[in-house]
Amino acid sequence: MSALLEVNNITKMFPKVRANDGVNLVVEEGEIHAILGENGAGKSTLMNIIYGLYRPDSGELKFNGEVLNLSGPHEAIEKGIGMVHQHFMLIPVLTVAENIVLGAEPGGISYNKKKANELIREISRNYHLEIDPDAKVKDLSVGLQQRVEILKAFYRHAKLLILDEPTAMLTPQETEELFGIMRNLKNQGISIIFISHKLDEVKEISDKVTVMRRGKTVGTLNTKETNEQELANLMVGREVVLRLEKSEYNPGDVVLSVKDLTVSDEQNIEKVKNVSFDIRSGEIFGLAGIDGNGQTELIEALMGLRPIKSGVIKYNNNNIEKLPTRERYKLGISYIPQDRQQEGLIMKFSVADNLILKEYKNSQYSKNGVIQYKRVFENASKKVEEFDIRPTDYNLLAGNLSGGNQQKIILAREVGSNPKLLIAVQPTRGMDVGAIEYIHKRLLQLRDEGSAILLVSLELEEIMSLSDRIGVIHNGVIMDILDGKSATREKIGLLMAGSQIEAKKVEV
Amino acid sequence: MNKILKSIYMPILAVIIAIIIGSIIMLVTGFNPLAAYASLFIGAFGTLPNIANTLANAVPLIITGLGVAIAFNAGLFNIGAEGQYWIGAIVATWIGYSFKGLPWYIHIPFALIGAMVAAGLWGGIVPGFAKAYTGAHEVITTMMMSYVAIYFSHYLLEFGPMMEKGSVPQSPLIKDSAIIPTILRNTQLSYGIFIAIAAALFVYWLMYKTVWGYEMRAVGFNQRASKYAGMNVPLNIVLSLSLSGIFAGLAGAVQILGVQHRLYDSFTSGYGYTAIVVALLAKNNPIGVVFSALLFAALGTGSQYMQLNAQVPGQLADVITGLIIFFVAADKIIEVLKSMFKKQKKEELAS
Amino acid sequence: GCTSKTKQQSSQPNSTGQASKNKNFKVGLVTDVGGINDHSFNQLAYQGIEKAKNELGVTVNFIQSKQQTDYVTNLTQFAQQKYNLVIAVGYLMKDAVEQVSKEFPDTKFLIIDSDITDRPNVASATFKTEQCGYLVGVMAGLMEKEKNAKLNDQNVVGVIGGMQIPPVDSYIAGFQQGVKAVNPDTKVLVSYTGNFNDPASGKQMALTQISQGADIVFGVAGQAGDGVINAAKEKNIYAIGVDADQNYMAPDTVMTSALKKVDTATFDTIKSVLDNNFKSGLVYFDLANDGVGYAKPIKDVPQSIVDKVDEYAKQIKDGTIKVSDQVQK
Amino acid sequence: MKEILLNPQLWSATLAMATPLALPALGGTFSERSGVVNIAMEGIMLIAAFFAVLFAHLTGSAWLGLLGAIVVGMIVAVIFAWAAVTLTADQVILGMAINIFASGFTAYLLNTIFGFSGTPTDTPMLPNINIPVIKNIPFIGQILSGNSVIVYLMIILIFASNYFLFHTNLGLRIRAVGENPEAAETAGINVIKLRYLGVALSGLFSAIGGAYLSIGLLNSFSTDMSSGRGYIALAAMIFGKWTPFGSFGAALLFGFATALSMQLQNSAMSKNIIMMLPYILTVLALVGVGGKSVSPAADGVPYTPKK
Ligand SMILES: Nc1ncnc2c1ncn2[C@@H]1O[C@H](COP(=O)(O)OP(=O)(O)OP(=O)(O)O)[C@@H](O)[C@H]1O
Ligand SMILES: Nc1ncnc2c1ncn2[C@@H]1O[C@H](COP(=O)(O)OP(=O)(O)OP(=O)(O)O)[C@@H](O)[C@H]1O
Ligand SMILES: [Mg+2]
Ligand SMILES: [Mg+2]
Repeated sequence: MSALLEVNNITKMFPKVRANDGVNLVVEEGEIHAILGENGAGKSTLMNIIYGLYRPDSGELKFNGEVLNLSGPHEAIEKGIGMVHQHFMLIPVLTVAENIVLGAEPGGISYNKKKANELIREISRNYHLEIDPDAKVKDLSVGLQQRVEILKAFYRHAKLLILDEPTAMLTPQETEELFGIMRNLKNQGISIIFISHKLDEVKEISDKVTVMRRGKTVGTLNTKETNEQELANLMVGREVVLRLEKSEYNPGDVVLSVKDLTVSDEQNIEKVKNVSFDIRSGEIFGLAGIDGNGQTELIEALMGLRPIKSGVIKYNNNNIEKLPTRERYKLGISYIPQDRQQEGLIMKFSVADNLILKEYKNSQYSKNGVIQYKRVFENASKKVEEFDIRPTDYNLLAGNLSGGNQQKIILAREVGSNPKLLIAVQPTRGMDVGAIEYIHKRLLQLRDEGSAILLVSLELEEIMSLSDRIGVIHNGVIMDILDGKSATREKIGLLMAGSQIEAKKVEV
Repeated sequence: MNKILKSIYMPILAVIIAIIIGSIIMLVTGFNPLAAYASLFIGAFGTLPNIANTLANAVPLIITGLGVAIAFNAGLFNIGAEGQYWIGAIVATWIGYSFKGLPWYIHIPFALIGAMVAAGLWGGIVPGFAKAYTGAHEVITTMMMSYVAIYFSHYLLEFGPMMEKGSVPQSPLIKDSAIIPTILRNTQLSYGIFIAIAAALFVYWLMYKTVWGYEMRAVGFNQRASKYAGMNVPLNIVLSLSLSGIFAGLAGAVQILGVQHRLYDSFTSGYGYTAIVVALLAKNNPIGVVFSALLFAALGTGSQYMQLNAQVPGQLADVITGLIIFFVAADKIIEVLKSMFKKQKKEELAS
Repeated sequence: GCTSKTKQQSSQPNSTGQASKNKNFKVGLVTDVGGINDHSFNQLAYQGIEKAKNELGVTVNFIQSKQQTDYVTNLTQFAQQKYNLVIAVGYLMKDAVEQVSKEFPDTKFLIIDSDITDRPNVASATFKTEQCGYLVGVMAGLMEKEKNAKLNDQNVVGVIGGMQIPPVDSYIAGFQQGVKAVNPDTKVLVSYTGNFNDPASGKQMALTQISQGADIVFGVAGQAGDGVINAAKEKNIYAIGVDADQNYMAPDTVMTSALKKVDTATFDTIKSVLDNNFKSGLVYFDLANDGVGYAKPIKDVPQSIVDKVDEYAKQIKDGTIKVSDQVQK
Repeated sequence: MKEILLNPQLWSATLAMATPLALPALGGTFSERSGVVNIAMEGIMLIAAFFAVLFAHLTGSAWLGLLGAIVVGMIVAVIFAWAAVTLTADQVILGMAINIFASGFTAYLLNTIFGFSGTPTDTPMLPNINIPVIKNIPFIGQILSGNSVIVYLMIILIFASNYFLFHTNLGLRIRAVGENPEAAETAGINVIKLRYLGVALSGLFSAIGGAYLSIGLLNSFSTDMSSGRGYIALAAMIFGKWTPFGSFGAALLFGFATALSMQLQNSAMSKNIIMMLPYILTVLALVGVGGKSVSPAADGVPYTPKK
């Protein structure tokens, strides 16, 4: 095998940060090369340099032995470099086909829709990535959007495929499918750079692992010769606790009781059908399911963000289904929404302002309608320290923090207010192991203090390691509620896929 | 510190570039740019009365600019402040002349508040509710309502209910008790300037220190997250468009009570449109609005004086004004020039 | 002949004491927001002061106001700089002139289209444009009875105003009365464009009236009136110009124009101040003193009609006919 | 009422008044689809209106006048694009600045070049076109035939624009750039170039609209003769949801209301109340039709390519 890509001593400065600091990397032909590193270690920056989106300050790239001097992504694409970005680079109002062929459309002046759709069907057949070319991207689930991103790279015949955290939003099944594709590609001699925060995935799929820390490459290992603990420690620079210690399950009174809840979406299609479950204080109730099976509608209904069709929602034995969202917050409910940038934060507000996004009207922070900024800042400096939000300057705009730190703002706000009920949707999405460790610790702590927690996650691993009970949702119906200790990955997986009978068999 | 310095010297350099281009135009067209700029400056700031007139011209721009800035802060483009200004002016005039025997401390606030309420409803009811509940774009509704307001004023004045008996389409003079007195004789500067400054401070306080401002800004930046945080998004849209109208209406009222003392029949005041630039140039910061309004007012008074004393035609004054605004907005040109200059220097060194 | 003589005079400043004295005589003109290109009174006032510069050798200067609040400031600037006569164009400046003239009693002011009477240093030029409107109305009414290629057999004429304001409505009122006086059955269509600066809407307004049968249209709408004339030309009917003789715009179409001699008024007032016989208060410009009138009609208008019009003019001059300035609804 | 609706002039005035709105609205569609809010269309129309007359007068050909107007209009548009796209300046401020500039500049040139009596009366006009068969159909012929050549050009341009924007590769790219410039760049598209293109097209269409006013409908220029059409076109474009047909529809609605208010002038109602009609009708239609107008996601947001 020979080196397809050589990264020599690349340095990239951003105002205030040295994002890449003398990075070296060699990717061989036909290998899957994983990159690991904490949030902000410089992985995406490096990939963007390879893809021609950023110009390095110094250092050199070699591709196929030839020095690359990229002036933009179009040149990288020409050379055969493809990239699936960490944050989707899709245009929601355009169709799948339009998104995929954009910039390299088939045909002459006119957009040849037939040809484009044909080409896409062909690729999606070849790689077993089913997709409707005429669907609008905005109507697709995240998983399918991810698929579009990958198809975009295939369409351009990449010889080197960069996948920047492609699995962060995939279900286990989808991840498995993706791995199948990756192996297939590898067999065809295509090289893949794979970025993930999930050590098990790295272990499963990659041939080599390069670990980055603070803009530097710390080392490259053969995957076979290492283990998850070693990788985690290398990446964080300290001993990381991968297995969580969980205290005894000690449930109290019912805090949230949902009965026969039915919710429709904007098109008046029932997305949640007659759902019932209870959550008690001191318990974590995990809701497992494939994305798009009614989780969003269920949660939004619980929070008063979406009208319900029928059913009852009781909180501490009081009906709350008619209460506006704010009133529900006032009762001591907290909520970590799925999309931190669109739903959880005002990106152009400061960290301090974001930390009071739900409580600014409370007497604690405002008097006669005037916000008491002294208290707001006191709260901010306390939370910044307690939740280790970096940088510590709470006057910075939330948008200027990294995704991980943005998540910590939300966490500080929602967990820090000691809620009686916390609804957490994908609280660790895209976070590094160190950060996940911290968030999990906080959730367990909250449970031990007697809060009830509804944890919605697409990641089985997370659900299984945290939950005391697990509800599995499929097509708007709770298929079953399992005991957290005895539930197996296999069984949950089958329920998620909608197969109750198969699941029963596993039990026996 | 460096940032502050940069935020000052960039616009100044940009103005200088505009001045140079303006000079070229004047030289080509046969005018003396030195004399022209000198009189532009003297006209704006040269004498006490001129300063007073500049301040007086700034008053309606500050207050209308605040109105536009409030809407921008809430993520809404109120392009119809002009019409809200007219509604305010109409109501203030009506209250000003139809109530007799009120003491000034009742009459003036009465007129101001009446104007604000009417203009607030004008901006809030149709554009606000339409936006909040049907999604009708506020650029269309505010613009259309603005034309309606202007024709409404024509209707009132041109042989309509507000026309003064006699032959000219203008309203009666407001009563003395409704007049905001002039500060400096022979100028148009009234105590309205204090209302303008107080308004700026108030809006700053409102937008940055109160829960209402917090909510409006949150909704302006991200409606979805605001909804998720439990805020009433439609209410905030109505509220901010109303508030925007309230200030535009206040501007109309202050102008009537402090300067015009009656309503004239005219096609536009132009303040509503200039206010958009005033607000944007101030990056929608209420305090910044005061300064960018002053810039525009100075250009206005200065260019009148420039016509008189440098014989530069009024239209050329508009050309210069346009250029100055253009380059103040495009102040990155300084960086472009700097890098060009550096490059050249490097090349010189190399050769 | 007279013109060339005075020109010579002013070009030789040393030849007489008169010219150099006049050179120190300063006249300032403040336009209203319509500006100097308004094809209307601002422009005519400007032409008046230009004429005074050329013929009387006086020094002239002008400012175009950008907004209403500029009026006081601009008038004050001239007064402070010791201009002998300051001319304010338009009734919108009434309050401003009243205020400034009080502060500067030594400066003389002339305001066009207004009625300030109580100031010793202010003259108000008032134009009886209903009279010239009446005459062109008479001409239109009589033409309707004619038969020629441009005239249809419907008895309809139209008038298009800019805004519903007195200087416009007086023309319209006179026109209505003039038409009715000679041809009571004629339908007079009255429309307004709502502005003075949009010739496109002026044209469509005229086309609308033409579609309703009008074959003579009278535009009283500043620049918007350009569109009226254009429409008349396109549809091969007649137009009537306003303020100045607008025949040059469409020689076969503009059959006459109603004249409002603002230029004469300003020129005469400058002269009167120079000659020390400035008269304050209302100064009427009417048919009697040739302050208003109508432009020489084109040859499509038979001499008999012109004679008839002149007869009416005489009756107005001697007071037999009184023309109202109120538009009939 | 029936009489009014059956008057062909109502409908030809509708078309005539819609044209100078539809053209800049179409231009604005291109500019905003590429992500640039172009308020300068008002000023570009005015400048183009002036230069159309100037070139038509100088060359004696209305067609060269139109061409000159287009060239000048596009130059102004490109200057705007340079400041808005390359220098990432605030697009609305720039637009307003250009409008102030245009108003003064054209008035100044009008005076210095032509003097106070206005532009020459022998300035050639663009021709009106009679359509052979249609012109003989009663009523319809009076409306659809005999309009200015620009009216027909506009109709062609609407179809062409719709095709270009929604059925060509370049159109797809322009839309992509206005929705998500970063995504477009990662797909290998040159965002800056396409934004220049979008703005230049808005200059082109606005310029044709301006020329229509001065040498299509008339043969003269007068100060501020665009009288706010660039702004109303902006509203029409939004009403039309940033599509060529929608923009045209909104312009027609507005043109119809204007034409109707002209016809109604002879009623007893106050003229000023009648003149509110186009504006009130627009608001009512908008609220009645409902439906949000969702702007291109990156509309008005300057984009700095990564470095
Ligand atoms: N556009 C930018 N401007 C300024 N600084 C940046 C920019 N992009 C990245 N950085 C800086 O570079 C550092 C590296 O960021 P990068 O996105 O490469 O991290 P990462 O390793 O991909 O993290 P994650 O695992 O969270 O995706 C960040 O901490 C940040 O401070
Ligand atoms: N416009 C900007 N100006 C300054 N810094 C920026 C800007 N955009 C991004 N950054 C910096 O880029 C860094 C990385 O941003 P990004 O959203 O890629 O975070 P990330 O570390 O990749 O997070 P995540 O774990 O969610 O992927 C942040 O630390 C932020 O400070
Ligand atoms: Mg990253
Ligand atoms: Mg007839």
